[in-house]
Amino acid sequence: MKRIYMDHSATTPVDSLVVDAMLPFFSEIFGNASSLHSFGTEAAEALSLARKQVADAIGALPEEIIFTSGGTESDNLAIRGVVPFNEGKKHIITSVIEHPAVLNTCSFLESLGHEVTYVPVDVDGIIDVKVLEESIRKNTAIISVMHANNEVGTIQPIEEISGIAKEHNIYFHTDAVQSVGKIPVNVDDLGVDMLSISSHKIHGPKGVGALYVRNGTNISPIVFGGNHEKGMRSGTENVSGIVGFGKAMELAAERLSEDSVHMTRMRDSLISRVFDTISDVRLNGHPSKRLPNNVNMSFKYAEGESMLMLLDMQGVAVSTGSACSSKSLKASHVLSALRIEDEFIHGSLRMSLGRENTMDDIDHMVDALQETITKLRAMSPLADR
Amino acid sequence: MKRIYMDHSATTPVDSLVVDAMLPFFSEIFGNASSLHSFGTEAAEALSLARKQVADAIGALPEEIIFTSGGTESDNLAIRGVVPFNEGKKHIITSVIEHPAVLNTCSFLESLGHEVTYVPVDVDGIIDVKVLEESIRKNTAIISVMHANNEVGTIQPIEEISGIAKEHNIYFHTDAVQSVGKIPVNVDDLGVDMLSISSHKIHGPKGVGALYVRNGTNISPIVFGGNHEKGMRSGTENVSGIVGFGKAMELAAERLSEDSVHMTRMRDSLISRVFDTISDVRLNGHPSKRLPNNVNMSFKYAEGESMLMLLDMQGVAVSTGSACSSKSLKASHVLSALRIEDEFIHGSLRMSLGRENTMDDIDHMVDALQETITKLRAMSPLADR
Amino acid sequence: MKFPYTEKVLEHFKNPRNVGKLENPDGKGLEGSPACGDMVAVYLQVNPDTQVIEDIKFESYGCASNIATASIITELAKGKTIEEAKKISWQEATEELGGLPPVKAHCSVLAVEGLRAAIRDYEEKHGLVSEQEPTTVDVIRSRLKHVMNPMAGL
Ligand SMILES: Cc1ncc(COP(=O)(O)O)c(C=O)c1O
Ligand SMILES: Cc1ncc(COP(=O)(O)O)c(C=O)c1O
Ligand code: FES
Ligand code: FES
Repeated sequence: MKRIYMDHSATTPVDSLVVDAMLPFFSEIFGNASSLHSFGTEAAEALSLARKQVADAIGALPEEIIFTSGGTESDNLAIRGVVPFNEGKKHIITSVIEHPAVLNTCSFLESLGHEVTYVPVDVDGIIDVKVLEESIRKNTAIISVMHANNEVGTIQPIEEISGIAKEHNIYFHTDAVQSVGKIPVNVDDLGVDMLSISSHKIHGPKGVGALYVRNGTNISPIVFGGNHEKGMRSGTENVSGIVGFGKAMELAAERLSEDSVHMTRMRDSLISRVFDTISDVRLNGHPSKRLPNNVNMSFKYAEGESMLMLLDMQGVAVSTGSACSSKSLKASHVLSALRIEDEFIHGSLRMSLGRENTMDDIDHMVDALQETITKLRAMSPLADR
Repeated sequence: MKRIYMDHSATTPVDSLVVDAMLPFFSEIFGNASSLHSFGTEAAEALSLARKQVADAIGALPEEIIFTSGGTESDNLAIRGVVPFNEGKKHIITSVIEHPAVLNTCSFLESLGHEVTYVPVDVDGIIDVKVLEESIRKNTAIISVMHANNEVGTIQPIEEISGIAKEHNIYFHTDAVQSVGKIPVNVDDLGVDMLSISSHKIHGPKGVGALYVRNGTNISPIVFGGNHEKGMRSGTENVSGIVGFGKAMELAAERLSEDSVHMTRMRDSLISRVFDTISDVRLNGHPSKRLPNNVNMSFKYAEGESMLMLLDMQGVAVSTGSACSSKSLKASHVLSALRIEDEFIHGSLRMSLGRENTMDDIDHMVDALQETITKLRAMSPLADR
Repeated sequence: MKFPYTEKVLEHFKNPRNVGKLENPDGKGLEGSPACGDMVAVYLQVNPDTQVIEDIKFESYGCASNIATASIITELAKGKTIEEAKKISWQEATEELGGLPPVKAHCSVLAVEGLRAAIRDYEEKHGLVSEQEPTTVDVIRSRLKHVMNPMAGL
């Protein structure tokens, strides 16, 4: 059976060029980058190159890149890192649709006595900028709003928000884990002070990521030890992982326009063909301010986990925001924040595309989806037949 | 030129069996272990196997293993993790010769108002157990003492210390980053509540490690997000890295007796031949309670960085505790704690062996060392000639 | 070979010029750096008529850049008069080597101080100065102050 992977927002296969770049760094160029001998300096040089690749891809300087163990740690570092430098400032602003890496970091800080404003979004998932601006206080330390949402793909007006933050002299962080490689991400154009990236979302290896920290932004570390990464992130550097991440960032930047055109074509074709062939369906998220690779749709009278599993049996991998599938039995906080009716949340599917998907995959997906929906609706007590 | 790597305490080459185990997990079995579809469940199964491999190697249960990004994070998690569960308990006991991952975590906690007792060691590097016991207070939350030291290889009486901790009902953590794969490490025999491991020190990939947490030990996380690792360590799991780590742990356990006999032979031969052929030399650390792969010696009238570089030019990679080479110009805190005279600290070299070293390498090392010391002493204003 | 050093530093480290002692030196200096514990000794042979340094040797107990900076200092000083040699600065020595890592700047200072100590010794022996300031740890520290904090590193 042909297997089709359409869950690129969860993770991506590592590009073969990335694997090739990594391979020498396991058993040949294996030194510890802190070591003084040539095994060490070879490793340190590889890190420098990767740092430049990452920096170049987002218009930053190499010294503004801190390597981390992934997007989650980057988000933690950005938000918790500014807190100690803002003793009196105990207020944080974020949005209701952030990734758990941001939301749970915020609740941790709440448990320590910080105050957090969670700004709402409209039905398409766009943050309410007016409310955001109004919630700024004298003691606001940081604003963190994601560039693009991982579930519905909605792209936020980051330039506008960063402008507001700058006006009020507040640090601004964006989680760009989902946007890198899909839409342009340039730290100056976006006007951000900090920006999170994760390697495994852009065809790089898992377990590595970066936080961009604009020169002059004061943060303190959240992991303590041998003072790697200029003291901002201790722990022996994951050289092979970072090398792969660097290569993946270089490829993401090089292929951005080609990839995004390709993904947009597949995305739009998938959406219109689903609308054409399946009834009682809706598109979740913004119709146009949307990642080129995100299709999030809801099907009435069909439940998410069942759809996902039937699709998987046909070789197609997708994800769902339904309560039945998540390990916590909690429906997606993002779909709820978009005020999508429960019955639609219950039948939501996210199909997230990648550069290796083809139009054939879209055909296959549409067929599989039709079969799945038909089968499930046939046994639903609710469907009008 | 033949290159000989004798800096295995810094990091190790990844074993080819480990690389083979990892390879399918980049581009074939690449799913996110949290995903429900088969790409995800395949990844989750791989994690389960690795968790079992790690647990088995140290006599633990799989559910007692938390995967982290490495030894540094494991140390941070162990010590900072118990603090929130011990509200009134603001006292920590550790030793003066711990790795910076422990020492700097402790200073961070001191900056938050915790109190830390740093127990001294004797001239061989063995912790003063009497002082340790006397420094226990009503509000002691945790004792953290490393199993074996990374610089001088001294092995601590962990069973004795853990017995004391148990008597006083205090959590006990040990950093076993250097001991795993070199001497037996069994969590029950050692009697520890928590134990840190790092993959890249045992021929596994960098950027992955584990914290063993005995069932019933309450800790809270230090990285927040999607509640991976049962909420104890958020962030998409580094599947390929963890698979490699699991394999490396399995190999370390399987090969323990063979490897340690081989390393002990090389170690003892290296030490005795250096003593036989070079004057004004001393062995640092304990003569017998010492890791099988650690040789730390000091040479009068020869400076560490110069030795290291001349050796590197002869293809041999080692490390030094001299102040001139470290990026901070600070001499080794471990050698200082052992009360070694400055002139010996200044000329210290650590030669740490690995399973792939051979007796030929030892021959080569001794020759290179003789040449190096002769050359440097010839230009020293201090050497008696 | 990929150290944080320039080719020239590595070359001088591998093949240091003017290593050794002079039997009956006209001037001799021994300096130590409290920053790292390294030491350098400099020996001078000076033409009493022209004040030209005709021969110079050094010994080093120190890091690679200590050896390289001492080596380059002897090359720079040889053939110069005492007055000219006094003006050789650590920046000049560093530049001559194509630069040093920031954390190693003090090595160059140490080499220059070694040379200057030898010159002071010569001047004192030959009645060219009236008093000599003893080189205490404090004096060295104050000299190093503009380069780094000797105790904490950079
Ligand atoms: C928007 C967003 N932020 C953060 C993360 C966390 O990144 P990582 O999986 O590398 O920890 C993810 C993905 O899981 C994400 O989609
Ligand atoms: C004793 C000890 N603990 C902790 C660490 C840190 O482990 P890692 O390099 O995986 O962060 C090391 C090695 O650097 C070590 O030797
Ligand atoms: S009926 Fe099974 S999770 Fe809802
Ligand atoms: S002279 Fe001490 S580090 Fe160079």
